[in-house]
Amino acid sequence: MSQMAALVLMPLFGAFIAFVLPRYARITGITVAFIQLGLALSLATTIYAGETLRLSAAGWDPPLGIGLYADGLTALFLCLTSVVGLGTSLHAIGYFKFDRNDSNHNTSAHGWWPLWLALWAALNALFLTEDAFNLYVTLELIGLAAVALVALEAHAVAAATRYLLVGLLGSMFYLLGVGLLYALHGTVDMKALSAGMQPEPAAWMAMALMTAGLLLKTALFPLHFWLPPAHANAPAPVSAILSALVVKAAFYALLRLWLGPFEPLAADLAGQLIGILGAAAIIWGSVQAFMAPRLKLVVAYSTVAQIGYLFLWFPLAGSSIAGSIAWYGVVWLALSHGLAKAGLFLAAGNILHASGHDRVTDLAGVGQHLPITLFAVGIACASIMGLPPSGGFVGKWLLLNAAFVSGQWWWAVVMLLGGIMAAAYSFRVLLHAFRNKESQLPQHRPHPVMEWSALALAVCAVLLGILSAQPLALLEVGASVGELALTEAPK
Amino acid sequence: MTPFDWLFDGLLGITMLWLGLRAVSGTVLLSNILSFIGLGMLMALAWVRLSAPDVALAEAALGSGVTGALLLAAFNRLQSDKHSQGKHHDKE
Amino acid sequence: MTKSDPVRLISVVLTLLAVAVIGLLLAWAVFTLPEQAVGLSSMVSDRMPESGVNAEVTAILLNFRSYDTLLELVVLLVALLGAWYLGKMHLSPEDTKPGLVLEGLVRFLVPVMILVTGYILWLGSHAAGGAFQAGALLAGAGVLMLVVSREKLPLRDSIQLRILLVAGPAVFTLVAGALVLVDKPMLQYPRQYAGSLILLIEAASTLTIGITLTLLFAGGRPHRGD
Amino acid sequence: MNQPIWYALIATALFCIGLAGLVINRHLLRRILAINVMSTGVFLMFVALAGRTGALPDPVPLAMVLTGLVVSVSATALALVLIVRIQHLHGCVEFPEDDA
Repeated sequence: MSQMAALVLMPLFGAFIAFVLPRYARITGITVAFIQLGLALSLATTIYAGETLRLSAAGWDPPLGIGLYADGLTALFLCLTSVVGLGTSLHAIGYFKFDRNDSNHNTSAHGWWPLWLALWAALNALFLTEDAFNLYVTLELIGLAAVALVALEAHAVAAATRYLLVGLLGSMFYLLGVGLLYALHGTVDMKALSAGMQPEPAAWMAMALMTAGLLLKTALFPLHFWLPPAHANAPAPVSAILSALVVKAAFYALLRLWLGPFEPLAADLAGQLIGILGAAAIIWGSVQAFMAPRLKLVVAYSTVAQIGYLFLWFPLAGSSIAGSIAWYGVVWLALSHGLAKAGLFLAAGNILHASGHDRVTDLAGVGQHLPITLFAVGIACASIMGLPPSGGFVGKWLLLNAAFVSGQWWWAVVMLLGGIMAAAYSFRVLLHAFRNKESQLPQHRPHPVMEWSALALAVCAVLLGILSAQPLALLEVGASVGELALTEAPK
Repeated sequence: MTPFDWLFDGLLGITMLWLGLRAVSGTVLLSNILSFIGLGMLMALAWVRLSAPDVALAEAALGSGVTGALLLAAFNRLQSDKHSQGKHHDKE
Repeated sequence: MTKSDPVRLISVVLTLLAVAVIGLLLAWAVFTLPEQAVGLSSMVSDRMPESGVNAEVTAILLNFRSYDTLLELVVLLVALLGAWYLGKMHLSPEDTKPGLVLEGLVRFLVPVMILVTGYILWLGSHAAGGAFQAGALLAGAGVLMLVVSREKLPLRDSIQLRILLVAGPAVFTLVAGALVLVDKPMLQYPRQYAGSLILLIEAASTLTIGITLTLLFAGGRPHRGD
Repeated sequence: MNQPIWYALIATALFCIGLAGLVINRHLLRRILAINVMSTGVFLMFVALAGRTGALPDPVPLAMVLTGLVVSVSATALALVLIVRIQHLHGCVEFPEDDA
């Protein structure tokens, strides 16, 4: 129980220390990161034993107070956050250090730790909350911290501002929906809301507003326009956090709402519509990724495409068996995409750092000088393409299964097409990078920890496929969709 | 609710809408900002009407006062920056 | 950007149409809300004696839903950090010097405002008021001082200033952490200390809010002091 | 129609005005104002609907509005600092890409 409180309070306190005593910011950040991993794992172990946890923040039970709740889904997202968080924090040691003379990078080196730790606290708070209004506060906190992190890169200020305005718009939609829900039910506790929800105009409106706001924050096509500039221009560790965790947080909120309060309202038509947008995101994002001139932009558009897969759950959720398979599938995709994409962005950052640019056509020589980084790119791409035995493969395989079980085979076509296109943009990058070049050594050699952290995260994405049995069992704890019908996940 | 109450609420609401419109339209930036500050003031009044005086106080202080001060400060900064840069043409 | 091309006109018209549809749907939702409203009024008033304060909104903000307030203070801090790391604050040199009258007025006003801040803060436990209103007022005093005597304002980047900037959320977090350590749910105040703890948190938050808003008004990070 | 519903309708209208203003305007300061008009509408909706419960309004939505106000002031402050920086870098207070 106390892990739940500590998961939020500890990074918060770390953020304060990192701001007040910048000299100790790095050691504070790394310490907090390791402790967070321990806390998340211990919470996961408790839940793995089969019980879901509830905690009343401030000791007042909902609906008067704010309820915190943790089940298998929460635990997996907390673990994802702590693994990605630790890897990125380690990477940041090297990344935010180079060039002590450059005053801009010095500022960003100081800004990274307090903002990132505050963001980490907000992410954990979002995963743990069971209160629709508290969710709004955590969303805003995540949004502002993410924007401030993007703005650490001087030339990304415009992208950061666009990101901020879009995030605020999404929050306003969400908050108006919360207001309607409170007017209807006199509570914002999601558990109580789930029990009392009835189909009526105000409830539909609340669902539409909150879903629209969160879709904007998740960057579902065609609301994705703000994502590529922000993710591609931010400092590499920030890009990794944004793509791996921040976007997933909004998706997590959607999952919680659609499986909780909005479950009785969910209409087939709305699900199909969201599914079509998801399919469009896969195609559009992949095409853009293939054409993007810069490596980080390729990776950012790949995020747009991969987010599309997550929304294929909505049209499949209608039927019970297919719905539960699809649910496990998208959670798996979200987790493995988080790990793989974090590794990929960190690796892209290393390449940018070493060669001073990340033009895809000029990547020749990377394989000679940065073999570990290139290996990380390859492994991460394998998971994003969905090659066995990676976590991405397990997720896509489950989702394909769900599409066939429900008889909606056309989603399977989109998924396969998306896989082929992912292979296309991945190999475009890899082919350029593997070319040898008679060349000088790179300008800046990345710190070894930068290379190894990228590789470690990419390897974790593959491990998620090989060692999927326990995590899948963990996901079943407290899941409202029922157990996974086919437990024979491919090895 | 007396007819006077209705008249008051009706006028207040319509004035708020008018100020809201003026805050986002037109070509004079300063009048946009001032309209928004006025909207905040009237909003506080509306909340007093809805018997919520404590949030009305907060709206007057934060929503109208602090936000207004921040907006005006940013406006000043934009203007003086524009003058000091000089060469850029004004897109307004 | 006064392009009057048809594409822009069409997109404006379409936007207005879409917004009108959203508005009509919202109005429909508002009209169909049930007559008999439900809420937490009675639950709040039942629990007031245990809350440690007498004003309902303060009880909700600092006791029943204090977790929201903690995160909200962090939101304010993060907004400041965003401005802080974007660059040093620059006060534009062209500002006209204020007249003697204004300066004298401010010398009189600022101490009064600080006194009233304390009063509003204290009032918060009984009636309309509390940390946020008080903090806004304190910021008002700070802004006045900033406008009039820009050189003399004791805002320099120092460890003391940084401590003040995190004081509100840090005290809040420390209280929460201490309660977790003694095996209470986070932020469940012991009954007899509830009032004092709330006052402590509010006082720290008022200071933090006031200084933070003043700095945001000034545009971010002050110059380093010696 | 009664007093809370009237104000709730005003809130709806303000939300829509802000939304339209956000999409249509190009100048970033005006866009920030538009978002603030939207949030004003949302807060008015909370307060108005809280007034339906009886003589005294429900304090819980009022407390939420106070929280929301601080969040919105914070976000506005950050946005303003960012647009001042944008003008400094790009010479105008619009998104550079919008010109395309």
